[in-house]
Amino acid sequence: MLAHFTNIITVFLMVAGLFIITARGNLIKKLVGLSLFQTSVYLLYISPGKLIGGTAPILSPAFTVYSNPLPHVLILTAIVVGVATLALGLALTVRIREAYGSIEEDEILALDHSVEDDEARESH
Amino acid sequence: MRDDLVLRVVGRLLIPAILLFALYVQFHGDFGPGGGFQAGVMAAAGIVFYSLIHGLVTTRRIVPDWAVETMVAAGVLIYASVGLAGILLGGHYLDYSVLSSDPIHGQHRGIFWVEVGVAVTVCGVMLKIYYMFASRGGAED
Amino acid sequence: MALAQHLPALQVILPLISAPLAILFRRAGPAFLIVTAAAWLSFAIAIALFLQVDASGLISYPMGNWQPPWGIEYRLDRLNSFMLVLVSGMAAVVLPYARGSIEREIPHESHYMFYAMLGLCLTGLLGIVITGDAFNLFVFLEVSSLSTYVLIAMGRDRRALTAAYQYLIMGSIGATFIVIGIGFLYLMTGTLNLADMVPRVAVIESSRPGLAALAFISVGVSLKVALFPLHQWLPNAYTYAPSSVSAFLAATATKVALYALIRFYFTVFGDSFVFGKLPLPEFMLILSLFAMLFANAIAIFQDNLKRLFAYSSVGQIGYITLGLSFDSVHGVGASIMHLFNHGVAKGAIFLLIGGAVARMTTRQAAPPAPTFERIAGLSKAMPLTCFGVVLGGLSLIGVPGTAGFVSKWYLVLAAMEKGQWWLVGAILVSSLLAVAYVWRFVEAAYFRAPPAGRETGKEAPFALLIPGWLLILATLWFGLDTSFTAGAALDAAQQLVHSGN
Amino acid sequence: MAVAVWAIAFTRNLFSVVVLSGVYSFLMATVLVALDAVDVAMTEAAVGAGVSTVLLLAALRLCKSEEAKPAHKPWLPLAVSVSTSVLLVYGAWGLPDFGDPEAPIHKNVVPRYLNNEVDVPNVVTAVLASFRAYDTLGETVVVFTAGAGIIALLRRRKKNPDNKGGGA
Repeated sequence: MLAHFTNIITVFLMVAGLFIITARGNLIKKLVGLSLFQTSVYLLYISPGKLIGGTAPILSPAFTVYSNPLPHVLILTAIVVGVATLALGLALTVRIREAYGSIEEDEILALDHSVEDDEARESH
Repeated sequence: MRDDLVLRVVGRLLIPAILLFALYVQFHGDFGPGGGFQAGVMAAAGIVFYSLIHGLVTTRRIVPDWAVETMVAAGVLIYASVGLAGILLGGHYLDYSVLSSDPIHGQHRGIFWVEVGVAVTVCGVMLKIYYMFASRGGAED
Repeated sequence: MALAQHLPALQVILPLISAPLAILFRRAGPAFLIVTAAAWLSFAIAIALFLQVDASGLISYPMGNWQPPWGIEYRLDRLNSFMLVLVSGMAAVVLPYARGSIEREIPHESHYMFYAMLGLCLTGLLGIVITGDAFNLFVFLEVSSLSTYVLIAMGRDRRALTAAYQYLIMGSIGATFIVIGIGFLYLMTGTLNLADMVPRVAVIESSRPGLAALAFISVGVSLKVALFPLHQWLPNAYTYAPSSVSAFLAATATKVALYALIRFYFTVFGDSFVFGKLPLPEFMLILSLFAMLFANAIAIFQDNLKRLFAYSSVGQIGYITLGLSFDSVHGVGASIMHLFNHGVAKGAIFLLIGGAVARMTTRQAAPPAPTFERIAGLSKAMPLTCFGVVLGGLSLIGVPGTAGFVSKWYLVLAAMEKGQWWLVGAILVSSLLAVAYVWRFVEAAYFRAPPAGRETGKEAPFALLIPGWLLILATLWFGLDTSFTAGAALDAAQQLVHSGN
Repeated sequence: MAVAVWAIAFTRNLFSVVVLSGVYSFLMATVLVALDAVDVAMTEAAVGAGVSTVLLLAALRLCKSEEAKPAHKPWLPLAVSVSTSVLLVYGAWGLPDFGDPEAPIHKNVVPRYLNNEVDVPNVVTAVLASFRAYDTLGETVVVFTAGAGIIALLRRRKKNPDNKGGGA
């Protein structure tokens, strides 16, 4: 049962994250969804690295079995990349909010369309 | 909030502790969990905490923007030049073993400097982001 | 001396170092000099590496002297040494152009940031191309993506911000899909080195995780490639980005993603599996046809010139994936050739349009959108610019004498080898669509009267005209002398197709 | 953890969403400790619960904190996420068993890391900073890119320092 437990969580997190990104129109909410989606990957990498009876990969004469350190290294990098993306996305959101006065996707699209109509009228 | 005595005293006590702990995490990374990234975040957190108590303006006077931007760039440069040192001393890029006559010692030296590079950039970026977000959107903080 | 041995590392490290240096100086002038110098050096290194691979075959460079698969390896073969030339060459041409072009697009105090970001973007793209390690590929993919988002958002129009945001979301989903795919591969093989994966993947590729890995990587990379139904981020991003960025991205970013697709399909999974045992070629063929026909058709109805050529890019990507789906030396060779030829031609067109826009911009206002109304009768004011765009357009159509013809010729050849005559027809139809949108430009620029209000403009500034024309001349050159492009692409295809697993 | 995620998806007050995602990160960190990934857990706690939360709150302060009602039915997003999950389940069920010492990831590459060639007891640090140091260089560059990018995006125009934006 435990064998598949982490897999179930991974799948659930991933789907929830993806759903939030695609279904929600709020720009900040989308970014929260994006980081959920990215965290699901952490479990996918790390849980298979666990060995029953193993310990954290810090060498010591007291232990002989260690869990796999390589996924840890990769996920450390992935976490950093994730937060970098989040920070950049938030900065963009702030700029969008200043330029449009809104962070709802639908409202922004509506504003863009009205601008495009204006442009078309101007040039005719 | 800035004039709250309790906060000031707690801050006086805590901020050095946070910075000290950041250094510990930085240099103890060889033996326990931790390393440059975590240390950088912690050091930045300490300074952010300071600015919450003493205000952004004071903090920006102590840790000015140009210094932060320099940190952002310097960390990457430290890291990349450790790699170049490997080439100059006759090894491959990022080969630490040639950094010292004893390969193991060279490895330690390389890891040390690389972690320093990571910490400097991370701390700089975190601070810079904080400044950017905090100074935007009006005078209150 | 031994420096030659370290060229693979320096290829990426020089632009990487140039970015923080540019920020340390905090001024536009030194930043420009440093990043441009790095890009030119990197171009020189790319040519040197290309010749080296040509002469002596595979180059492997172990980072930190940790032999693969324990450390990260840089690995150069015919395919990626060719790609390095394209990417670094484009950067070398675009950077001098950017100096003149961002003057009116970006506030002066942000110029040094712009150069740093361009340097980082170049670093990321080169890093993706040269690496032989799956996870390292992801890391550099993120370096290039993050810098690209910023570069796009630097456009003056506020829609640049939403375009960048949209790209950030789509791009991050794509990157995460790629990580999931690489994760499955890693869990099944225990290694991250691509070359080390090859024999191990051959054993597990038909297993469920193997297939899932293939699917995740395909979707993730396709998002980055802007393969037809996943292309929504591209038109806005190209339209609202600063001119130099549009040109650089159009010429390199999607091309590098396509390179990653080729690398995973042909090297890691092996084409006999991907195209032989799965219904993927049929699927890819259909998507390619949709891209070629629909995106090109949509392009005809665009009013903004930049957007028109952005849709045309989506269509041209269709040719490239079409060539891949044939899984033959000529088909894959045509794809690789078209990567290069289309990159050069499209880069040239965006550079020239950017020059025209710069001339139409007054100092205060945001740059006007290059709509057909605004460019009416432009040929009188800017004959060189317009003639250049027409020549680039001819290459998009595939007229003999231009580079576009050469790659299309091999594509048709590959289709005929397969006996798929109707595909030849489809290629012809989509070329006719290209004729239509290029004609729209010709009609507006040459045969319409200029709008009444426009002050009699001059030719685009020479600093902007020369880089664009340099690429146009390259397009013509590679249309006549095919020894470099066709030679390298066919050799690379030979290495990839049916390479024995 | 599932509850937190569920709540994030359906809460419309963005402030609670941010707090919930902080809670979620802490829970994630606990799971990671249980899986022996102490370094990762430490980072996730610092980044997920710390940095991300602060960033999100800072951004919220500059934007409004209430989310509008979704305007259209979420059928397409649902379809996309469900098909992704199907694919993921399909792949995940063929993976080696949980904790299986014979799995390829324990047999290839990794044994050499555990030999302690560079004499650093924390193997994660050894791999991160030496064997795969180049990845970490890339990671630092990613952080640098994000930092520089934010400077480029949020720098105030020098001409009107008091303008809070809003005018396009």
